[in-house]
Amino acid sequence: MARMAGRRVLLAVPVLLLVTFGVFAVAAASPFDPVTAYTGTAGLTASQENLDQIRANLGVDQPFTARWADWIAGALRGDLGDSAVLRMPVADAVAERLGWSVLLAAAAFALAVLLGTAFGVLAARRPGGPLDRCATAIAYTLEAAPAFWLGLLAIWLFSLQWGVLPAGGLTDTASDTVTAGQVARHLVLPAAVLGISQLPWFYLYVRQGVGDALDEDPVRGARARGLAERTVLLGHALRSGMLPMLTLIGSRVPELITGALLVETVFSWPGIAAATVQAATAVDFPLLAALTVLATAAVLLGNLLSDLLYGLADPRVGFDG
Amino acid sequence: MIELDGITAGYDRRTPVVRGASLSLAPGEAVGLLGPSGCGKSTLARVVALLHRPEAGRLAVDGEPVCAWRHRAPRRLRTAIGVVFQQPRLAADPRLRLVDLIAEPLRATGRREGAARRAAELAETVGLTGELLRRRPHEVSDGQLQRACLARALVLRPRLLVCDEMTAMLDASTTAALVAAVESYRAASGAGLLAVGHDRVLLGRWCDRTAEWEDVATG
Amino acid sequence: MADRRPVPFAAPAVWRSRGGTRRSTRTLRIAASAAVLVCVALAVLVVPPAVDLDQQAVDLPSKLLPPSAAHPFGTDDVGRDLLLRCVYGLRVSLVVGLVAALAATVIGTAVGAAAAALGGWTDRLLMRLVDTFSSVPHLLLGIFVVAMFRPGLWPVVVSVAVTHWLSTARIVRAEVLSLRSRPYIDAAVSGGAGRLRVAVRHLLPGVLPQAGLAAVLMVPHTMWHESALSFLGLGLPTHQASLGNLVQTARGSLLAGHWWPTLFPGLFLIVPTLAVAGLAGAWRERLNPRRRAELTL
Amino acid sequence: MTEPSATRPSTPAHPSADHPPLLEVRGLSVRFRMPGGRHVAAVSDAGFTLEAGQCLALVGESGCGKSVLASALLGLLPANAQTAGTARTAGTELLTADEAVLARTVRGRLVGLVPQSPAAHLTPVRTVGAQLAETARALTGLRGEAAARHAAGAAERAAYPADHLDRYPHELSGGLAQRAATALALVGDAPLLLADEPTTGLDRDLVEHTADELRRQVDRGRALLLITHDLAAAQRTADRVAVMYAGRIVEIAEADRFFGDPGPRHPYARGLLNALPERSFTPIPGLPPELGDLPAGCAFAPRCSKSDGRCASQRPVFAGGTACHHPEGAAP
Repeated sequence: MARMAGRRVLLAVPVLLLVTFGVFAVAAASPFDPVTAYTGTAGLTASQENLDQIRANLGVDQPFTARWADWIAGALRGDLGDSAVLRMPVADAVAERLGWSVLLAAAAFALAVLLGTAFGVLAARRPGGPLDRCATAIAYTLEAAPAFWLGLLAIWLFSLQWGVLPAGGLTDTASDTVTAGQVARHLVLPAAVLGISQLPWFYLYVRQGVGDALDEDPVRGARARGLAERTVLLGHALRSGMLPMLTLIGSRVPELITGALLVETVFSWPGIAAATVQAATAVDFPLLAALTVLATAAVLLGNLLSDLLYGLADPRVGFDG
Repeated sequence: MIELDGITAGYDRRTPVVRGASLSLAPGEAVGLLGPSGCGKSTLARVVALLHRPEAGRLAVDGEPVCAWRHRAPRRLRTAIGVVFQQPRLAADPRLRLVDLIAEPLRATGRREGAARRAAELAETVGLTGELLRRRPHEVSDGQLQRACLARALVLRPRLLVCDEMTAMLDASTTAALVAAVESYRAASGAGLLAVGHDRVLLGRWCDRTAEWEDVATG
Repeated sequence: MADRRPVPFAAPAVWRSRGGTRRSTRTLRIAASAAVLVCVALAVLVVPPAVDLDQQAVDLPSKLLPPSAAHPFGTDDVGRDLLLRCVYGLRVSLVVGLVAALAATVIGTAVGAAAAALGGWTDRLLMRLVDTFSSVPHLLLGIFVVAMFRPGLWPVVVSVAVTHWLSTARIVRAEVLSLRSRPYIDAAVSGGAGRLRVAVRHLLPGVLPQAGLAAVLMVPHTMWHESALSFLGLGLPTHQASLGNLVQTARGSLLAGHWWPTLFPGLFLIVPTLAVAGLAGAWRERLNPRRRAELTL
Repeated sequence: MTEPSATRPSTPAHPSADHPPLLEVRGLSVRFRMPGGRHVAAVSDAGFTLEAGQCLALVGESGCGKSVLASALLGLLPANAQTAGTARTAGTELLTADEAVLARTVRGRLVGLVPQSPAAHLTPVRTVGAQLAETARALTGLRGEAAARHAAGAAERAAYPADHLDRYPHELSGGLAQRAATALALVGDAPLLLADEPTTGLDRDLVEHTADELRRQVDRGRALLLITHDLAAAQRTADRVAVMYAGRIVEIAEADRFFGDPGPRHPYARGLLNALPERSFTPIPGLPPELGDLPAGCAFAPRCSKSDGRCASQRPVFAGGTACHHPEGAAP
């Protein structure tokens, strides 16, 4: 198990290097000019040699591979460059906001997995039954609905119409201290929306997995041995039906981050994902590059987690990584 | 005339499934290869049928050493060896009707005209007639599908037939019918037969001689 | 001793069935999905030329009217009829979705088939590339590409296509690998079939349904992503209003309590997606070799 | 040809009224409702009885409805199946019992199933020992250590090695999986065992080993319904043989008379034996009929050398141990 984790971390290094290289390559190939971004409006009036001077000390005149190498060296030292839009070192920005995003993502993920499994099993028990039909219809609808659209409607319903939950942000406008109670109240809506936008995949995978397992030989053998239907469902159909869902945990992390980008923007949640959107709209390259690498690392972590879980759950699959 | 000398083959270079296998078939001779399941006799059968390149060893067909397998093997040599597999469901293209399944080798080697007629004629000899020929694999039983696969293997008049556990999944009557069809083809064409299986009584009754896996391969 | 008593010929059998029989809604789902898609096609093809709507025409007095007979979907914050804007928005989203999905499917099928056919280190290299690409969240990669190349129709299409060929590549590669190992390919080779004939006659018919299904399911997915980009202000420019843009501009009036400028563009995206999912689901059911009704003796 | 199995202990007396047979099946029919309203008659009018300490082998070509009959007895038929007739064991009517009765009183307790591909009938993600203990808890109500001991006892009775209890199903060899399946069938100490094609896909010596093991359970007083298309396995295990063709039982005979002389009375049964490589190795001409559209009269008529007008039009009644208008020899 540890061996596999170790090998995966080694494997992650080339992937992260490749991603950063790709980021710099795309930046170089694009019409984006770091100098104009850096100087902003002042650059319009500045003389040519001032611009060349800025270009030199920004190190932008070298080929992008050299700038990439510098950026990597800097990253290893913890210096990820400065963010123009947040007007602070990127490393500090990440440290400050990452916690809130992880909190939101974890809450949403737990909601999606728990509800997805529970409803998936109940629906698989009676295929074609009333619960199965309407839950699946809702799942397909939620799968098609964009997360930001769900968020906006949730704000309209829960905040504006019923005034039950706050519309966004981390704390009430009045208070300046961040208390756990307020954060919890503000977390409910975004976590619910992000969770519900991820719920359909888990529900459909568990329903399909358990449904198929109920038709196959292992369950027929369990029933033939005289086990009660509940034991057959939970001890056998669910145990082998859950396997496809475990692989899903890894592959859903990118979609979770995608959802977070949208939900944090709608609910103005002070997470890293909202910062990414601001970086993109303001074309703040250092912040954007760092966040892309961070997201990739999160996805690789997710893949490792799901493979470890799968290795634990299914003895047929070793830990050969 | 087939000669296998020191054949080593497998799906992973480090752990070959067959080591040092040697066997020879005289022209028109029927040899049974008897071995427990999982000993690699199916892999050896695929090597003889020019479908699997061995890591080491020599294979000669009618004295001519074979140095290329699968697509790289010359078409004349490939079509001279017919092969029937154990699982008819996996050995039949699910989209083709049985008559097209049997005629496919004729169409693949450019002999299009009269392919359907020749296929129906050959299907008669294995007991498949009329409406059955227009059905697709999932509409027929294992026994009927295996008869079509046998007819497909015989449609190009091969000089050697390789049967890899052809009747392992079938019941006594269908087994006897398929063996009778093979024997009538061999009587008419003088073709050789390599029958791989784990049923000593069947191979004893069907083949001229039976080779034990221990004597054929060293590991 | 065998039974002596001749068994009386069974009285007309009294048939009892144990499982409850449920009416399959399959045909209902297919009909509904097909109907929706026909309406979408009609709306997108017929309405724009028929009703020459000037996108920029502003009609301030009828600003933010709730849904009514005159304006079934109500009007937006500058008085334009939302139903027409939704149809225009759907047309733009559909174009972007189709082009991106087509590009993604072509790239994915090519990479997947090449990886499976050539095998060896090419396969490993291509799959390493696919794994790397897929470890970056799609929208993030999309945002990055659009941020660099300034928002516009083609950057959006390129960014959505570039991030979506991965799943198709994996599906095609897995399908080709599984088919290639089937004995019926060996039988074709032994029957004298050349490489091309095996590929076209046996492999392609096996792969096309799966690749086609992936392509069909890709369209709603790419439309979803385009709308996300547009909502974040990184998608299409406002004069080429896609559904995402409509929701983004509607955000202001939502906080003032007007729900319809937000609700209907979203529904216009969801309903066609459900229709595509319905048809694709029925098609996948037909493709699934283990059909429920098949008799197992 | 392997000599007929050693002389068996004399089979118990003819089933008299006061001592009802362990399993009595009368007029059992199963049909499947196909899409488009068509019906497929998988089993028609099957009737036989089975005593404790006796083995009845149900033989026939694959696809003749043997496994459907086994599923019907256990109530494991798919949703589109319809049953008729009666199947009674220990006072319980199997065909009309609802799911709850079957799960609580019949399966595992009255009827133990030894499934076809044993490894596939075990849940792949749980060890054999865990599934044995779970079955013991469900059937005997024991808990913890007592349940584990009971499970170990069942494993030992089926000759399953105790040190392999923590193995997973995919790690079992063919023979081990077979013994694990037998152990699971024995946990509830069911008087009637149902073995559905236990020897398919096994090597010849493994087939004989499995057949002998099942025979040992019968000699210990259990009844065994052995469903197989492998006549050699049937010969090693069965006291009586029932032959099934196109969903109908066409002959029931004592094993010695069936495999020895004078041999089976029904032409299909004789043809089935002659097709063995140990005998004349001659196939029965033609193909079995479609269960969806069975011919009128005797289903074997188109392939039977002795068929005449009567065979083609009138369905033979099962009498004197066979259902044929022109049976061989006299009734026993």
